[in-house]
Amino acid sequence: MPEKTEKQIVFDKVKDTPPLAVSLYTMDYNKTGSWRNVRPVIDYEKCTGCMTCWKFCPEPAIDAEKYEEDGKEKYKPVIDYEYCKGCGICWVECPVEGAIYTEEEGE
Amino acid sequence: MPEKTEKQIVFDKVKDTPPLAVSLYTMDYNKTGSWRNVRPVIDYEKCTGCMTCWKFCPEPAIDAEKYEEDGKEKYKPVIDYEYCKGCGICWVECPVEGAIYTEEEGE
Amino acid sequence: MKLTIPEEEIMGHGHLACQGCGGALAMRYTLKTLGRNTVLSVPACCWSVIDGPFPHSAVNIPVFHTAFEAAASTASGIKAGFEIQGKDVNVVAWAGDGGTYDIGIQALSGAAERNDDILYICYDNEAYMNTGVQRSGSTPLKAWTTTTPVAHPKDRPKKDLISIMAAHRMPYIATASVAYPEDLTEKLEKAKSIKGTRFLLIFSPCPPGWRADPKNTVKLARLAVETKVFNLLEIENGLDWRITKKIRKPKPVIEYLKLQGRFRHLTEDDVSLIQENVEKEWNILMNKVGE
Amino acid sequence: MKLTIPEEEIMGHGHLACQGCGGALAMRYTLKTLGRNTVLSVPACCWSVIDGPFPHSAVNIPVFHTAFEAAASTASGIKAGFEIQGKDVNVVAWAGDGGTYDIGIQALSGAAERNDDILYICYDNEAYMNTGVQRSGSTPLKAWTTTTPVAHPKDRPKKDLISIMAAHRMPYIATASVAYPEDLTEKLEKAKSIKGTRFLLIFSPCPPGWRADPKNTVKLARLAVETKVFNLLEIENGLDWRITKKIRKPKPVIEYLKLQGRFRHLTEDDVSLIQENVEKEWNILMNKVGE
Amino acid sequence: MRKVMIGNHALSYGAKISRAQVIPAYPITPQTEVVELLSEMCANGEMDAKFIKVESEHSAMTASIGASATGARVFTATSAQGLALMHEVLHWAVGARTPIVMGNINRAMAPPWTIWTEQTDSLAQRDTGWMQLYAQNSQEVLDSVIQAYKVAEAVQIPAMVILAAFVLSHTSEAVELPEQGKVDEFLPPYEPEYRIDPANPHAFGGLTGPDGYFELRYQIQKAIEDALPKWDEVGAEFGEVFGRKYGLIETYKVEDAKNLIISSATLASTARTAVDTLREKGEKVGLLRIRIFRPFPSAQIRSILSSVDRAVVVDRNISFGASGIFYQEVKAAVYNEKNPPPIFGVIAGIGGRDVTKKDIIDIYEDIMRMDEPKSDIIWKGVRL
Amino acid sequence: MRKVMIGNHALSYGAKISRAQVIPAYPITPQTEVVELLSEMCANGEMDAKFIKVESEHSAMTASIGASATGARVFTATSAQGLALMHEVLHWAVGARTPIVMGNINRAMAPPWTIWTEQTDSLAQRDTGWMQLYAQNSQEVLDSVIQAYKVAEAVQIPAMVILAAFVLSHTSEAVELPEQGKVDEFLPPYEPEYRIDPANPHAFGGLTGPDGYFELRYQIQKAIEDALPKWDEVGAEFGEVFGRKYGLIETYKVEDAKNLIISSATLASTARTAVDTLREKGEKVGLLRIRIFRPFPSAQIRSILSSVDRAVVVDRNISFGASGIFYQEVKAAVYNEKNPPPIFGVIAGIGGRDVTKKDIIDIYEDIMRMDEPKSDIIWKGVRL
Amino acid sequence: MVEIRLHGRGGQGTVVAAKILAAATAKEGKYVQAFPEYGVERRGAPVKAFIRIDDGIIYIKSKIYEPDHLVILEPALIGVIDMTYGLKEGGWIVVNSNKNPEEMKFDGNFKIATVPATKIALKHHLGSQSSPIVNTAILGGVVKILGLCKLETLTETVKELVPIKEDENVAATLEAFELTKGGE
Amino acid sequence: MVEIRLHGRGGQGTVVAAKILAAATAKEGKYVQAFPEYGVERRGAPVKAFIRIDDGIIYIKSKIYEPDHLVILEPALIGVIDMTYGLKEGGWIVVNSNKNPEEMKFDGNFKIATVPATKIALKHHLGSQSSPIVNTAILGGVVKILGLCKLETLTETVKELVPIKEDENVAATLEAFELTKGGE
Ligand SMILES: Cc1ncc(C[n+]2csc(CCOP(=O)(O)OP(=O)(O)O)c2C)c(N)n1
Ligand SMILES: Cc1ncc(C[n+]2csc(CCOP(=O)(O)OP(=O)(O)O)c2C)c(N)n1
Ligand code: SF4
Ligand code: SF4
Ligand code: SF4
Ligand code: SF4
Ligand code: SF4
Ligand code: SF4
Ligand SMILES: [Mg+2]
Ligand SMILES: [Mg+2]
Repeated sequence: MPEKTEKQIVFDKVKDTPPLAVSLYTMDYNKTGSWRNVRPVIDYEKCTGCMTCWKFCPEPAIDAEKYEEDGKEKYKPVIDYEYCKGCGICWVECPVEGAIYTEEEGE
Repeated sequence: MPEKTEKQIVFDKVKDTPPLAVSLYTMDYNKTGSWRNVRPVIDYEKCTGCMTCWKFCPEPAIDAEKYEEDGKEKYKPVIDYEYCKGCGICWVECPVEGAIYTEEEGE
Repeated sequence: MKLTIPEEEIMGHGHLACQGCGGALAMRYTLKTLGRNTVLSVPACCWSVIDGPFPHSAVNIPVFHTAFEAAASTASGIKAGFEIQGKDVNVVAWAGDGGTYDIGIQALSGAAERNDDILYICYDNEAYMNTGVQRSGSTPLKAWTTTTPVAHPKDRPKKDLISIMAAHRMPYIATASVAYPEDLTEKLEKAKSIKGTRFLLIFSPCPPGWRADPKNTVKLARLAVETKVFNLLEIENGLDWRITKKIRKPKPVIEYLKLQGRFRHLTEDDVSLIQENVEKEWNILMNKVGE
Repeated sequence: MKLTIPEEEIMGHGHLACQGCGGALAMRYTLKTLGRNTVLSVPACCWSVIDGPFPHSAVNIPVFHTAFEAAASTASGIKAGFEIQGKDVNVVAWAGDGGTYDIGIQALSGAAERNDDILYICYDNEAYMNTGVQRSGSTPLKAWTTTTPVAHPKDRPKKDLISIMAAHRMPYIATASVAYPEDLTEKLEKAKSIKGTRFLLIFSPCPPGWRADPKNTVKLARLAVETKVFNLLEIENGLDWRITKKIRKPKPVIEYLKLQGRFRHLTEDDVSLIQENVEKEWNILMNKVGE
Repeated sequence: MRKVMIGNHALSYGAKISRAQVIPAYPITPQTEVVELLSEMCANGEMDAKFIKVESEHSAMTASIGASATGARVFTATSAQGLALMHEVLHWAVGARTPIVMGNINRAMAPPWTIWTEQTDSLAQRDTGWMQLYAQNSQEVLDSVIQAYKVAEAVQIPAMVILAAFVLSHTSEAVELPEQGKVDEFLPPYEPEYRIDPANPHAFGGLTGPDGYFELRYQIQKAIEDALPKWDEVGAEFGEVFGRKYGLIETYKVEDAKNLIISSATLASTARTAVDTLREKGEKVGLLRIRIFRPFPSAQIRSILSSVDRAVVVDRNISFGASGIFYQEVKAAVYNEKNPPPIFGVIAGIGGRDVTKKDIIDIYEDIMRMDEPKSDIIWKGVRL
Repeated sequence: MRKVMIGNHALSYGAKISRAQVIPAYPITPQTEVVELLSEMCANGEMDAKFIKVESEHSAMTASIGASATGARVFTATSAQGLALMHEVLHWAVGARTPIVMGNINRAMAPPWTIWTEQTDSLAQRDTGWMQLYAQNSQEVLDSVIQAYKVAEAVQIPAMVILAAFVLSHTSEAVELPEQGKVDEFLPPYEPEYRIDPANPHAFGGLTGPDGYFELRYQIQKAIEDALPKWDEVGAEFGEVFGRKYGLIETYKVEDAKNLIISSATLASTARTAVDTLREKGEKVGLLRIRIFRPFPSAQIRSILSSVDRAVVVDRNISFGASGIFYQEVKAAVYNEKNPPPIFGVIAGIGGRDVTKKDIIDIYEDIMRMDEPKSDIIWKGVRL
Repeated sequence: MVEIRLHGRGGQGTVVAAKILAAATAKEGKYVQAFPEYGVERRGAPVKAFIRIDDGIIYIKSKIYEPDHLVILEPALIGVIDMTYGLKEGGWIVVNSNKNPEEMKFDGNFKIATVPATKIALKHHLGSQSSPIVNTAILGGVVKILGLCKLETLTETVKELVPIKEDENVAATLEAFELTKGGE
Repeated sequence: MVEIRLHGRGGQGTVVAAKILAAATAKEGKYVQAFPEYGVERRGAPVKAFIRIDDGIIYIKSKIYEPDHLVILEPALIGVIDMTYGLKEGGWIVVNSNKNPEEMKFDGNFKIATVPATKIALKHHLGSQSSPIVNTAILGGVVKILGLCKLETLTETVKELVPIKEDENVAATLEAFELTKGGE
């Protein structure tokens, strides 16, 4: 399995470079949260856990957190701001008014 | 219009050769009658002048000779043995039994 | 509650797709469904970039980057290589519309004619996006692109690739949309279970290319279906056509068009023409579906 | 008596086609009908040889020999060149089935998508003949070729190119046969009168490639129609299908097959299978024709 | 008129002002701006030309050939993968003697995917018979398109105008746009001896046996040899009309030079600044920029090299299993001279790795410390 | 076992005995017999291989690359137009480090259409990174396929085995078929370090910036340099096992030679008979046949040339605007030597024009009468 | 020769800013180069552009490693990416900010100027609320501070080179010229 | 070295004849080359093939211009094309004919042998009436006259290399060996 890494890997020397361009690491180093202009925030008071936001996030930057409630398995959406690009799909697609609201990223 | 020639043209010198491979002559030099094993012969006694043979000759090696009869324009098929390859289509397609018969080309 | 699509994320984050990329969503769903015993043959397209720079990759399954025109033939080769070594792997050609409708159609047509055992997926964003929005055979009538400027927008309709593929009598063909992941998942499952050449077209909006707001990606994909601009189908053996998402009350196309800058220049007449075409194509389709 | 096809011979004799070449016949008819204000874009195929060696040519109209895969695109370029110089000329791409079904399909598909104003004619002899009889996408099911040896004859049906082209919604598509020159002439006339991309498929038996007697070329072409192995059609705008030669009492396919060495190895079961396919395809066609 | 534009647009304006009539083209980074601007100008009527939006570069080139064979003036542009995809039909354009002018943006070849500059894509076409011109700035790009048509149509051999990806293609510089009227005078309409014409029918390119082919190829070689003086003539005439003179090669401070740096394109441009600095340090160094690579200006290079003690060729390209390509060709050209100087070959800047003035100075100084060229490749900039 | 076969079938048997596993191929004259026999052998079970009947050479090569990347042993074959159509993806096979072995039948490029022999088709691929081997007879063809796999897989660079159209491809000669068991020992199964494998997922060939590309290319160059000794080693080992020894170059009567004829492939074979005749006339002449053209055996050629007074390279190919390609490369390789001999360059046999023993003798005698090489090309056989 | 580096985000018009400035100085007879740090430009992702200005032909064709000055269109990136690398000592940093120059913190010995470019752009409806296009505004500040060309030449060039809203852009440039702080 | 040229028509098996003869002599330890005059082979059209036989490796790879002997499979071509060009003086012409050698006329000083190959081929049902395949028959005559290998070696090779009707072909070869006239 490919390795995760916090920094973009650039091989310093020929001898460290593989003989052909094969990937050895994930893209996790690339914190695309910095691309975000607008930040989605989930209001768990309103959220019904329908997971529509999770379903449609292209990054994926929403985790489906499993938990149990009343003996039933349930899911809760948790936005990963390290990667959320702020596209806005989740707040457009969320069926519950106000369950996701937005904040400007700023200076 | 391209020139007819009795001999295959091969340019003897660079200076005679055009700057690119353009055709300047027809293929008439290529007497494909020599390819023929079997020779079709039209029996004009039987031939009705329907011109089916002319229609289907792939060379073309059957000429449609126009003539007038009873004030009407008619056609007569004439095989050009210089080019007839002896494929046999004409005698297979001729609708009149015996209007085209065959002879072996031989030693 | 049960999740309506597979839970496991095989595609990782940190990838280089734009905000709201439909093509990224399409990949996410595809990998979820096909699983890890899958390899991708990817020609030049946005996904050559999205996946990330050497030595990184976002997808966590083998990706073989190949020449623009060679998604299908490379996949055929990969499959043959696995077969002769006795390995059973899902071999997927993953290409954009340019790599499918235009420069890659020959290799695709060849693979389909031979019925090579590959799944060909085209994520369709209706233009050459990776090179900055030029027209492709998939670009719809009247749309703006950088090579179909507003002074002379696209004068040809979108190529009817599905009918072209159907004429190849492939065992399985389907269309899908990133707005309907459950439908897509089902079709992928089905495609996976069939041997021979299978073809899947995934409608995947591209915010920068369509001059659309990234937040509307799923909305646009849904509107395309709801307006019958893009229909969700399944075709078996090129002959049995079936609609998998029936639209009872289609919305007017303008609802779909007005959210996209690439259609900003349209006149009312243009819109009517497009609406008429949609009706016409729907009737043609109904004929094939036999309804 | 009036001749049933144009009298003037534009194609000259002395050409290098084999005895009884269907492709030569096809060219003869085509030039008769299109006349001298015509140019041909010819990719690699038997006709690259038939026309004769430099500095000779058998056809007496301009022929531009081009790369195997480039009949259509070269024709598009020629047409554009004439147009910008204000010249009105019939520009014809003239290709074999290999150059059309296989290696040339991309350029053809591209031209059709753009609706470039060219007439594309494929003389179909169902294999790569110029290189000595290898299978093409057009080779029929179970046929022998040197790359589909008797131990393993062609395992795929003939590609349904006509439906593929129809899906391109070209203004005009037709099939024709060297056994029906009057029908062919009519279709050529019609094609000539239409603007945009037009496609014509001419069934053209090849005696050496089919292991058939040269004298049976026209007979075989006729039998293909009479057995419904090859149907004479016309399609307008990809949608209106019409049969131009109705066969009331079709003959059994065996009459067609038995005259050809390439089918010599067929078992009775094979023949039944082929017969069944013919019926099946006929029904599919009837569906399209709307009968 | 002076206009700040990227190198790619200089190419487009070059085609426009040369009155290109047919433009079959296909997009590829980093060439897209060339075709976008041209398709815009065709759409809005600024150009009287037919733009064919082909489905691949292969079709771009074959459509170009077809159009050119009718006597139309044809332009296209591409890069790297696109150029390589045309390879078969690049040979075709030469054999068919169609004087197409094509822009190529030098980008390194995949895999791995990359879009940055390197010359291997175009140099790998060196055996197709296309003329090749490596430009060093946007002005030269535009001027060269005009000159390329003039030379290409005179000798009936197609020509490529080549520019470095990004370094030139996407760099904005001020460019003087020549007057249309003057260009029309300089470059009259194209009138070929043989063209596709129903009134005068020929078959083009029919089967040719061993008894005819050789003479046709010989003529291609002669034609491209004729192009050698032609490039200089046309470049001089251009200078007279438009005030900017060009030649097969360009030299800088070679008159009294003992040592020579040889390079091409933007590398040569940067090297010029290195020469200045080295001269300041007291080095007797000069610069030879090879502008036209095909036909190869052997005689010109020989004459410059005859008076120096050593030379170094800096290549942004590689022929695997051999060496840098300019290096190889320069050596071959000079080989049979009496006492030719040792020539060193450096490969630098592969895949768009930047080559700075300091890099060139380092290269020069390293070479001066060596006794003789010990290997066919001296690497510069690779992280060993 | 000894069998009379055409050169094309020697290629097919070479692939068979090397246990090629995937064969994507497309027919073209004069290569068709290669694929016909292979498809026959795949169909009747003589070979355990998958034959993919692709729709073009472009797909033949991309399917080859895909299959090779999974770790399968891959063979294909083509000629001229087909090879040229692969050009983009020939670069690909090298960048992807897929050790495909391909047969190429040297045929002259169109237009005009022609099918006769000339080496420009394959030599125009000299900058793609493929190894190239020019064979002189059918036995060498078969033997070379086996050796090519061994070298290619060791260095992970694809290789072409090249033969002259008709002169070799369609000429029947007696060929010794090696024993399968011995070949299996000589050439063990292919086991690459990286392969497409879902159990160990990698992306192959992803976007690489200027900070990574150079080092990857450097490694390709190093790998192909490693192939130089490897070809000699493998050729020697082959000699031990099968009794026929091969090397990068082959020499004939060079020990005491004052003058040298340099050529390749079947031309070199014919030249050998010319050397015998010239020796009888008292000429101190030797022959150097270049067998491996990529990687170019510069050191080997230098060492032979160091002891002669003059040399002539006979090329059956041309790089328009330059010269014969072997000529160019030989000169470049020898350039920096002390007092290298004058080298003359002759172009002959273009487009399949026959080159006889007498032609070679004439060439030699003409060259001996000249003072020095006055031009880059001396034409032989063109009808001026 | 003056060398300048610009930092912004994909979608903000950073590359166009460089081109406008180059074109404006060229109008006054300078030789110029303007080029992007070419890579994958994605909306929202960090981008760079470069300018060279000189009195004679610029032969150097390599990148700029040690710019004389810095222009920051997107202050949100400060801290996220290293912005001042290579910047020559004593060089100017012209940054889009509502703050006073003294409030901006950069490691190193640089002169700082601030331009409230976002505020100005929003006021003139350039771009959207969430992604304002600040390039023409910031240039007003750049010219004020670095004085590379006359203000009229700049506004003239802005008019020619922006695709839409010429007047609003010119107004933004002029307003920015006024509101720029630093260098007094 | 012996060099032979064969003349026939496309479809008659001329090239195969050359290959069989080469293979047969190779079996007896000779080095051989057999090759067609490559061009466009069409059924019915004239074709040529060539053979070289020697005791050592044959390095020469050019065509044969001055053959030692000639083999004519298709007598109908005599007069239509020039057959004897380049043929060495005193060389044999082995021609398919029912006539006696004396009746055959060729300009030049050659030795002539005739083989009734067509008749023999027809008798053994090799090929069709209108295009009999005469190659295996004529070889019987060639070996009789030129003695390049043993008759058994030839028939063995014929058996191996003809695709169908092995026995009929062998019988034709044997019969031709008997019926060949000339060289007694
Ligand atoms: C032979 C070749 N031509 C052109 C290109 C440039 N190119 C790369 S991606 C691309 C467009 C891809 O369009 P599409 O397939 O629709 O995928 P998208 O980028 O829209 O995802 C182009 C033209 C290339 N890489 N190779
Ligand atoms: C790129 C390329 N590949 C292969 C060939 C060889 N080739 C020439 S003609 C031909 C077959 C043509 O078949 P088809 O188009 O059916 O025409 P036909 O010969 O049957 O008339 C082939 C494979 C070629 N000329 N160019
Ligand atoms: S879509 Fe809205 S309601 Fe549903 S889980 Fe997400 S935030 Fe909660
Ligand atoms: S804004 Fe977009 S990227 Fe961020 S969590 Fe929502 S859907 Fe995902
Ligand atoms: S036999 Fe064939 S070639 Fe001769 S005339 Fe009849 S149809 Fe024509
Ligand atoms: S087909 Fe028969 S009847 Fe008709 S014209 Fe010909 S020979 Fe006469
Ligand atoms: S350009 Fe479009 S398809 Fe490409 S990554 Fe961005 S959003 Fe996705
Ligand atoms: S091989 Fe077939 S198609 Fe080709 S010339 Fe002969 S008969 Fe015609
Ligand atoms: Mg796309
Ligand atoms: Mg065919």
